[in-house]
Amino acid sequence: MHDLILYIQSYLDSDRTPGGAGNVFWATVYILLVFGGLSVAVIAMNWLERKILAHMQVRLGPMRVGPHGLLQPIADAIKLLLKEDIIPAEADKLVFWIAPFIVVLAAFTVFVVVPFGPTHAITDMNIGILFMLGVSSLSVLGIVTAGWASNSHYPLIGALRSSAQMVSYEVAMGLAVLSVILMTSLNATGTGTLSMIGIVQAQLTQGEWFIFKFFPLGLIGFFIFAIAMVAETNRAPFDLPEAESELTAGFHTEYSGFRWSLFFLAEYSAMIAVSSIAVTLWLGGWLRPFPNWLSGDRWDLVFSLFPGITFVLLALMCFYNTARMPKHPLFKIQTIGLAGFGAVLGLIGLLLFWTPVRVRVTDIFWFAAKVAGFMYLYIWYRGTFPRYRFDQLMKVGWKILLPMGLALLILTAGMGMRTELWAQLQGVWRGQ
Amino acid sequence: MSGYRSIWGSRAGNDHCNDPPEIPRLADEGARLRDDADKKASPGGLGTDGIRMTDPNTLSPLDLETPDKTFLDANELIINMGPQHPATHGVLRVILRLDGEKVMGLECVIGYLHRGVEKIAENRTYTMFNPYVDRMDYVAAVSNGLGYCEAVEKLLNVGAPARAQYIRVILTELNRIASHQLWLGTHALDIGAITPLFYTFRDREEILKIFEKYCGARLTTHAFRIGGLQYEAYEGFEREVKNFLTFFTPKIDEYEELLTTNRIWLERTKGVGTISGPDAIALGVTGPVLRASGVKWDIRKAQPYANYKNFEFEVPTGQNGDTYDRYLVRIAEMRQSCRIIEQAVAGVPEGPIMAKVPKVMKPPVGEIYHSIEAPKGELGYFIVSDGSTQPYRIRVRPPSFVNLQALEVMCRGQLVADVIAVIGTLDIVLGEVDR
Amino acid sequence: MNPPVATPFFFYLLAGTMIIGGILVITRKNAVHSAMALITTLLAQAALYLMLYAPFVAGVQIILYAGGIMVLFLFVIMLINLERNMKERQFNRQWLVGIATAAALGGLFIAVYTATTRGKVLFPEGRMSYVEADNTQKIAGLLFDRGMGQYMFAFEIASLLLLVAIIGAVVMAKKRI
Amino acid sequence: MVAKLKGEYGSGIEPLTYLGQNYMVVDRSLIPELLQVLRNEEQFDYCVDITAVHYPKREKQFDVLWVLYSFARNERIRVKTQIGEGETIPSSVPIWATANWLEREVFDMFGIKFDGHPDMKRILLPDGWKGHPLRKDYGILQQDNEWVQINLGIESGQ
Repeated sequence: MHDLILYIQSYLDSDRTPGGAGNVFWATVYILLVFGGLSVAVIAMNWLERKILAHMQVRLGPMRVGPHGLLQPIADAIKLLLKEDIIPAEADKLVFWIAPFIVVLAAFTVFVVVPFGPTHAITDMNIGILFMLGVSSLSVLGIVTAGWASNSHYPLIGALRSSAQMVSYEVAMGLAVLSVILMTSLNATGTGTLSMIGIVQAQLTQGEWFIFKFFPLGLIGFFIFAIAMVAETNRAPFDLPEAESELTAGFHTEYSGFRWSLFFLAEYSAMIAVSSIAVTLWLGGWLRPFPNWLSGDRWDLVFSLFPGITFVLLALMCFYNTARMPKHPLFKIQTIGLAGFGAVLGLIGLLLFWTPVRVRVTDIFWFAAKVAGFMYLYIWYRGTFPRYRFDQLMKVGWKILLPMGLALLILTAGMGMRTELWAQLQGVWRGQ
Repeated sequence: MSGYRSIWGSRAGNDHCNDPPEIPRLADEGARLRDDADKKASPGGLGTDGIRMTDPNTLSPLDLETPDKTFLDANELIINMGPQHPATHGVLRVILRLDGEKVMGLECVIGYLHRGVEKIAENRTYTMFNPYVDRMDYVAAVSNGLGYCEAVEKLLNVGAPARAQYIRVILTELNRIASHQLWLGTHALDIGAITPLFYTFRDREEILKIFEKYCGARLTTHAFRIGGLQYEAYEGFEREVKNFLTFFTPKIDEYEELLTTNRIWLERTKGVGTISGPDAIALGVTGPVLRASGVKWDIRKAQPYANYKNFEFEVPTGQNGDTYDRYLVRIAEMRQSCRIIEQAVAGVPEGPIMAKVPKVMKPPVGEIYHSIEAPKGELGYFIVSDGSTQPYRIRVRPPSFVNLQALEVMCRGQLVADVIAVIGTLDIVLGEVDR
Repeated sequence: MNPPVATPFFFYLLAGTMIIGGILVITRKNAVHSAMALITTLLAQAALYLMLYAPFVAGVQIILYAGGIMVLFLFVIMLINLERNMKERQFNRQWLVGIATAAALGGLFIAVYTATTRGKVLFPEGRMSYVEADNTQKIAGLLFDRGMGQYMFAFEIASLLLLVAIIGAVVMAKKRI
Repeated sequence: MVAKLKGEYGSGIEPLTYLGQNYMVVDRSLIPELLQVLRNEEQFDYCVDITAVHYPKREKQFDVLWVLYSFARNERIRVKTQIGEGETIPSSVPIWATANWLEREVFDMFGIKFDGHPDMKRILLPDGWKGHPLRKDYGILQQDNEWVQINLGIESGQ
């Protein structure tokens, strides 16, 4: 028993990721944790999107299933699983069957390298960012084949749109990412890194998030990526492959039930994936905000209390709403449910104040908080923007983002080598 | 894009648009329209207002260049949109002929909601037919009722009393706002902005509440009777209308905040579905669509009916005749409607609300055409009376039906996404198109 | 501490996947199925690169071939006339020549292997001790380093070739620019 | 204007006014020319409506009507002509593009054919429908049961 505790402790305090340590068992545990967490995040995201969007649009959103519709995503999931799974008679059955799995596989596999903390990643690949971009670009294969296999007009147009769109925006995205990789090489050895953990550590050692690096170059790069990532995930205002007013539902028009829910799952996990790339590359990954301005042990302690405080606040919100529940026998179960939910949140919050937990969870909390910010942005976009037309979308991708990305890359390289360049210039000048 | 057809042609065997339908060509019409436009370089105007014509050479959608043929565009894709489609505003079916995503031609198939309203009219008395007109443009039921009642009144040679006229104007203009709100919400939704829909529906609710309080119905109101009104305005009617105005005027700014300067909205609507003034006139397009093309013509001003001549308001016009201008014109019309309502509420006189009309209406033999400015354009009623209690023939001149005809001209050469935008901007109601 | 991933089991698994995938590519009548098989082959190949401790090349293989080029392949396949392909005879009479050539090439490989390893074993024993962690940097060094960069010129020539291809494609597709 | 036209075409035109609305009853043979004149010379550039009325007891069963409007004169006028069963009438699509659908609807509802119309087919009713509903001899409950049975697979639409 004691050995077991030591064994677990050795991994909790390990300075390597389970993949790096080569421990298959712990890697499996992490994989289960990450994918379980991801599924929960997608479910939560589903509820949050409907609620937040509803409140932006002067309505209430789901209110019936559970208190404030909290159980709505679960009800939806059950409905989708029980729904008839229709395969059109004229569809290419094999491809139709495989397509959603390709999308889900691609969307989930990228999380292998997402760094939730210095050691909280399934593995730390040497080519982390390249792996993420490559694997996430595979999901378009699933979308294209889904559209083609449905053998119907709207899905095919949706598939063509999405393949053109994703290939186009990957270029701009890649250029923005490259500028960050150039920034990582600004150290004593002069070698950069593609590793996700390495990129965050580079920001730590350089004492600056890359969004502020070479102001405004980092910011521009971040914006290019932030636009391209919305296009890459087919979300509003770039949701042309599934533009419901034109193509009914785009590439997944013919899908239903479980298979459709796989697309849904993939879309949301892809959103989380690209947001984590953005957070890792520009927003300092798991690093807490204001590391320079509010530095010191005391501030570290204050910031490490945030996870607990957040959960306690959420719990208080639940209790407040419990108190506001209508006092009617019909609402009894709902009231109890909400109070129970609040109690659970509060307990988690209290647990997060406990030092051994607190120390190990802070990184994950900050990472998740930043990603959650992006998720909110996604919802906000959807509530605000109309949809781009296809030619305009291409114009933005190729004529605006791509040249900006190229210029950004050159400028970043120039800024990184400015002392050398300056010395060379002086040499030329002196030589004359 | 070759090969589209080959995929559809044989593999999508049971698709009902397998056989490419014949799409009528407007080509020779186009040449003629352009000739007309050239001829009418300086057309006459409506007195001082005049008709502001746009340059037909640059804006006519009919003179599209034919794209160079490459090996990719040997075949065209025929795609069927509707009658069940989220963006066709009902049961409109549009058959698109596409080259890639570019629309090479389209044909509207209508009639899915045909109920034979004109035939029904011939078998009902004048009074009995009144509720039926509400079911045509069900979004602007009050306007329909106004047009019908006034037409029959004209035929009977009676006039509604002044008080009734004022209340009619208030309700009709409220209904115009409601109609435009519904248009704005759905149009924005088509273009992908989902939020305005809920804003407009929130505010439309207030109008519907007034209707409900006045006559018990929200949508198909049957608010007016031949000869005036059946119900006296309820207690506090004027106050509630005034309250609505103070509530609603800032809301228009709210809509505009969301859309008017939104870059994506501008890109999606500017230069999309352009129709020049002469083309619009030739195609019989009326209402905001015509005004957005620069023709300042509003029946409320040109041939005032009811008591519109008592009110001061402007007729907003656009310049380019594109989707954005139509949006601006309708937004401006909402403001003008507010203005009219404000004046009308302030001036509602006391008095009777019903003229002396016989219980059994037997208009003398004769025929009459009466038209009003409905929210969607010129709504006309042509009534033939044979002296009996039932109309011999009632013809409804539906604005949506005629405006929808312009869809092909406005869409040719645009992209699929623009077709959606143009269907939205035409503001059609299928109940009225199909009758 | 770090158990080797490059076990013979994985090698044979991936190699088998590649060969089956390759055969499927040329035997499927439906071009989309062929493309899917090709993607499988390319992904297996990327995994083989990983086993060779060349993660960078593996990543590039995924992002370029599987993610980029195959998407464009599929894009084009959807636009071409599938019906005609289904009816056409799939192989012409050159298949005999093809098999002969393949057999000759295979024989040559085996001959060279057995000759160099002097008939002992087909595969070298033990494994090379490349450090996985700086593979990317090594490649960059080979390409761009002032001291040891040898392939800069070849690399740039290749990129120039691609540029020419892009311009050619644009000119061919669009008569008027 | 009316006087001028009257002078030009003589007895073919009978200008009338009812309740302040001007209309003229025109001989069938004058229709194509007259519409052209109204459009080009009298500036009636907006064709509001085209419709028909059925009088089964008359020898010439149908009234065909054009409701015209002139933006320049701010004036409406109705042109009316009588045609018999089976007779055709020249299409005014070359004069007003808007006539396209309006004429199709008249054809659909009354069975009056317009010569030279680019696409003379039914518009509101399905293509294979039998009968023209706005004729007086078409009952209000009447339907093309054959069409209903074939296309909808039900016994009757009632």
